[in-house]
Amino acid sequence: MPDNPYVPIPVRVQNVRIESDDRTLRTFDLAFGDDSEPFEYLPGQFCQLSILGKGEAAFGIASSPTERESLRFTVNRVGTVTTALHYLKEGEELGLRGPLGNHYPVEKFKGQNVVLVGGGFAFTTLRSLAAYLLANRSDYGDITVIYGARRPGLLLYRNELAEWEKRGDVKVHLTIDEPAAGWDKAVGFVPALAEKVRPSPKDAWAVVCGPPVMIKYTMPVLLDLGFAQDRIYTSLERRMKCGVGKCGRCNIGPKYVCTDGPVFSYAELASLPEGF
Amino acid sequence: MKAGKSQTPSPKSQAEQLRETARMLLKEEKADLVVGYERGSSKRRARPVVIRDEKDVDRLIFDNTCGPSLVPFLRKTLRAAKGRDSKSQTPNPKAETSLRVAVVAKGCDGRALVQQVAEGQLKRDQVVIVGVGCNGMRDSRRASSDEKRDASCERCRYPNPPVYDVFVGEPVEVGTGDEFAGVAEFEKLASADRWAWFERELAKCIRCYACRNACPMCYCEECFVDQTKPLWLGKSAERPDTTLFHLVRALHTAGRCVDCGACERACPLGVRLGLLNKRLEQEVRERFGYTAGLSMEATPALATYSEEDKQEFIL
Amino acid sequence: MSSSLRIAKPDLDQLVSALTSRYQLFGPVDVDGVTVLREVKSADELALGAALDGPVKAAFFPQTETLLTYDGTTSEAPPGRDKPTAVIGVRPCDARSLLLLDKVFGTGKYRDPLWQRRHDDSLVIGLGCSAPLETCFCNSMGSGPFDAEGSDIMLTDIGDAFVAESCTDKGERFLKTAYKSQVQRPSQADLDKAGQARSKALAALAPAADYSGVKTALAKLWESALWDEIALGCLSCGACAYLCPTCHCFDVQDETAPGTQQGRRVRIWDTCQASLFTKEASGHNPRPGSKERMRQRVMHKFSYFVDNFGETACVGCGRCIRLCPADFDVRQVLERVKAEGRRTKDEERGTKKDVRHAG
Amino acid sequence: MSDWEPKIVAFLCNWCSYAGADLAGVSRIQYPPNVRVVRVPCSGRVNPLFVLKSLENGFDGVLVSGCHPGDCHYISGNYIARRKFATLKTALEFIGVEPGRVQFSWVSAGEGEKFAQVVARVTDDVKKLGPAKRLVKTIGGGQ
Repeated sequence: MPDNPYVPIPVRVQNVRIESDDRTLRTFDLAFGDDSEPFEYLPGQFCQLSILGKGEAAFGIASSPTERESLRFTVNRVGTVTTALHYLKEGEELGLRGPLGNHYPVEKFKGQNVVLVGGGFAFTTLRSLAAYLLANRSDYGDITVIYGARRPGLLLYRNELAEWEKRGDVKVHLTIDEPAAGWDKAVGFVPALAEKVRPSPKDAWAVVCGPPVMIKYTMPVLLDLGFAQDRIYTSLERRMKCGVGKCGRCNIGPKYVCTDGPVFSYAELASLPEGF
Repeated sequence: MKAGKSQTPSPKSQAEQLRETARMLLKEEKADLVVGYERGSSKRRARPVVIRDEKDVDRLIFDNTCGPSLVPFLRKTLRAAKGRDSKSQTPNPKAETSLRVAVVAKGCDGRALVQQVAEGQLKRDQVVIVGVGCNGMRDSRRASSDEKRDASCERCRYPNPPVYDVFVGEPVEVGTGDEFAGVAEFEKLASADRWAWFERELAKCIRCYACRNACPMCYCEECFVDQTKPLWLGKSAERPDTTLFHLVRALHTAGRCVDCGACERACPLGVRLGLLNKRLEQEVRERFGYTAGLSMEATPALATYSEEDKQEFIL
Repeated sequence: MSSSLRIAKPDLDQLVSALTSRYQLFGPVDVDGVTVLREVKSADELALGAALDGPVKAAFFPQTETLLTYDGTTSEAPPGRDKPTAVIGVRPCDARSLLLLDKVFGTGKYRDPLWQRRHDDSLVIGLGCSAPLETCFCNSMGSGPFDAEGSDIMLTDIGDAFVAESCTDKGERFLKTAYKSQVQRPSQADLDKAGQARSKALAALAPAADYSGVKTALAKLWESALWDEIALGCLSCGACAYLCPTCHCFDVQDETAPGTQQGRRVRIWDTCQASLFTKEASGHNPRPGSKERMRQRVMHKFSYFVDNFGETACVGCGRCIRLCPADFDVRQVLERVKAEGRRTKDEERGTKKDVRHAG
Repeated sequence: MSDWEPKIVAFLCNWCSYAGADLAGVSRIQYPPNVRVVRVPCSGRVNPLFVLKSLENGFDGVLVSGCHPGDCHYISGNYIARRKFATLKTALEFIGVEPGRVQFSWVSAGEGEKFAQVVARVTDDVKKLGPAKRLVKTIGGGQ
């Protein structure tokens, strides 16, 4: 970060593609410009993407630090800033502030098994984590991905998921909410799939990202399976402005999602009043 | 009671009568709650209070410190009684409540209640209007004298509520003179000087929206300044954003404002907001023959029209 | 070593011009009976002694402040300062508030460059509070009407003059350079008068309340009906937050000149009492009602801030009571929190006893 | 300032005034080019905020034009608008915005000539007033 944490660095859209069949999600690969140095980061961190004149919004980094060439973000079109982002074309410039926040404890995961549970378009930082773990495959034990969306067309990074399925060293379990033509995998909600997959808690860590309702129902499943509270991690979202712990709106109890989070363990959240 | 005024046993004070009335309303179950005033953080201030129990009735007061309009608090109380919409966790404005609330109403507040009913915001049978005659509120700015009254009280011509269920104390004699004299005086200034006056006043505004939130007639579910798509107004506390906010608020309350002065009283920085509202009240009365808060049946002036309306200003 | 001197009131302008030559000076100014903090150039603009209605934070954290300016896709941080900032004539409660804000903006992983630009090398000249108001409770917040914490120099009004005392090295250096030759030392009578002013002020304050149990009590009151109840007496406006000397939450907005790509990104004071504060673009709002927002305000000041910075984010200035349109009284809230805390504690003790009996 | 030309925004109702402007155009009636037209369904659609926002964004004048009384496509939109405009005009002039900055007219679909006259009149009035200053928001560097 530069001396002034409010001033974004310029980045350029290297590649943009429509991510979901309803066109509400777009994935951007951003390249650092001539005036901006690539920065170090770890899976779970986020950035503020900035369209001057429209504002800023926070997005988890979907790329892995092992992918040096660019930064990836997937943007759901909901408000003013995300709409402006959706209008960006290849080669256009935007601003970026980051990396912000903490990250998944990948050091702790070393030599251990990791279970990734994701739902919908909150899969972004899980993709970062999965790519990171796979790039450093020998450092980690079993890797299990449990991921679901409403429809096949709403699953993020479908090509990559297919590649992972082909690799022998990662177990991928996908599900959609309701049966769909051409879908031969699981049908049902993510917590139910997790219950069926029954990942072992032994020497394992779980990372859960998804809509609040999915998290709410997945947590008990993992706890029942025997995952300890401090071995389950999740990433939170709150309305943010500054991203650097000053503007005061993303707090959950005394913790700021932007600087103390966005990654929290279940144990930490359980001790916070607004945690769930 | 001033000494020597009367040797006979002093009649019950307005506050005592008010407490008796409140006690009776609660006891006879004519009201579930009483919204009134209690003594506040100093002897010069009163704060809204919700009395639920006969034993708390003695907290009620009424004097020249009871400035805030109780209507927003009445609305909040009714809203809270409606409970929350389980899904959005926000109060559901469409839900029904059988709660009957007695509300202490000086003249202006009584008019505000009438206007609320006229605008379909309040059901008449949901409120028990406890009317009180009002001699005006002490100047809410830092004036030490109790003699000086708020600007809206000085020009008030409705010290008694036009509609009430119970009246406590004696009606107050209606003031005479031109209530728009202050407006006329201001209009003698040249256009540029009027602009300078408003610029200076609105430079004090910090956009806290106390005026809006204290106003009995500002009840929009979402105020235009809170809308973000589009974002109508910059959020800075600089002009002209502040000016536009106050202008639009004045326009939106034109023909509905009862000149209770709650906005000016609420303003922590003493912005004199009432003058523009008063001018629009005058315009609406003279042009459309409508005065807010007098009839529960009449359609508010800006929600209707007459084919005969003057149109001398239209090319 | 602290030094004191006597400044006759007609000579105050000398102090002010010494200040303005080195600093951008802010002080209390009367605007139609309301006292706000404004930039001042001469002593006769000052309304010394009046309780400041506007907060002193405005000098260091203005309500609207440019974070950056932009043209198209290039942006630029605002230019640095010309002079450091000084404030004069602020009450000790206000002076102390700056220390609390400095914890937020001046410490942590990220420092706030805009705050630092104004706050670094600043000079705070407090004015002992000889007339506490009914709404004042600085003594309940661990301070007092002549508390020097946060002031570099403290003035005491002794009628025809001020006694000026340096409270920090910075204050000492300033007084030395500003009054090189014509220093007038206060006489014993002056010092006695200053002492009297102090005791008079202390006597005027209500006895200090003990709020030490508030934080512990709050921890158990998350789901309490208390919040519903007290929220009923609140209009959910921003007066308290904007006028609070320690409230520091802000919004960030881009403002573009119509028809151009030039504009500025500004930060603007914000209030946790507004529903928009936490409302997300999707429409979801984690704090949907005034109950949740009121709870956030109280928790932030009296619990979270303590967790993060070791102090309560309240200096007892009483603005939020005095200037509240609904006369909402935070002291009453704290008393109720204490009472609720005692009640739940008793209940717990009761339950434990029951358990023991049952066992 | 002699080469200064005012920028004026005109909110024209779809059914009468816009058609009137159109007629002025096809009839090749000359009128000042200072007006930028915003077509609205009805003069009743014109929220006073549109007018204020136009001034804030730097227009020197605003014209709102609808159907003649009795001719409103929506029966009464222009009658309601007439009340709103009367209050708006009063409010603006009371706070010291120069009379003439904001004007109103009724122009029917057949009144191409009148539309041109109205625009000429408004342009002339605004020219005499000079560039708008009051209510205009300038985005400066701030503090």
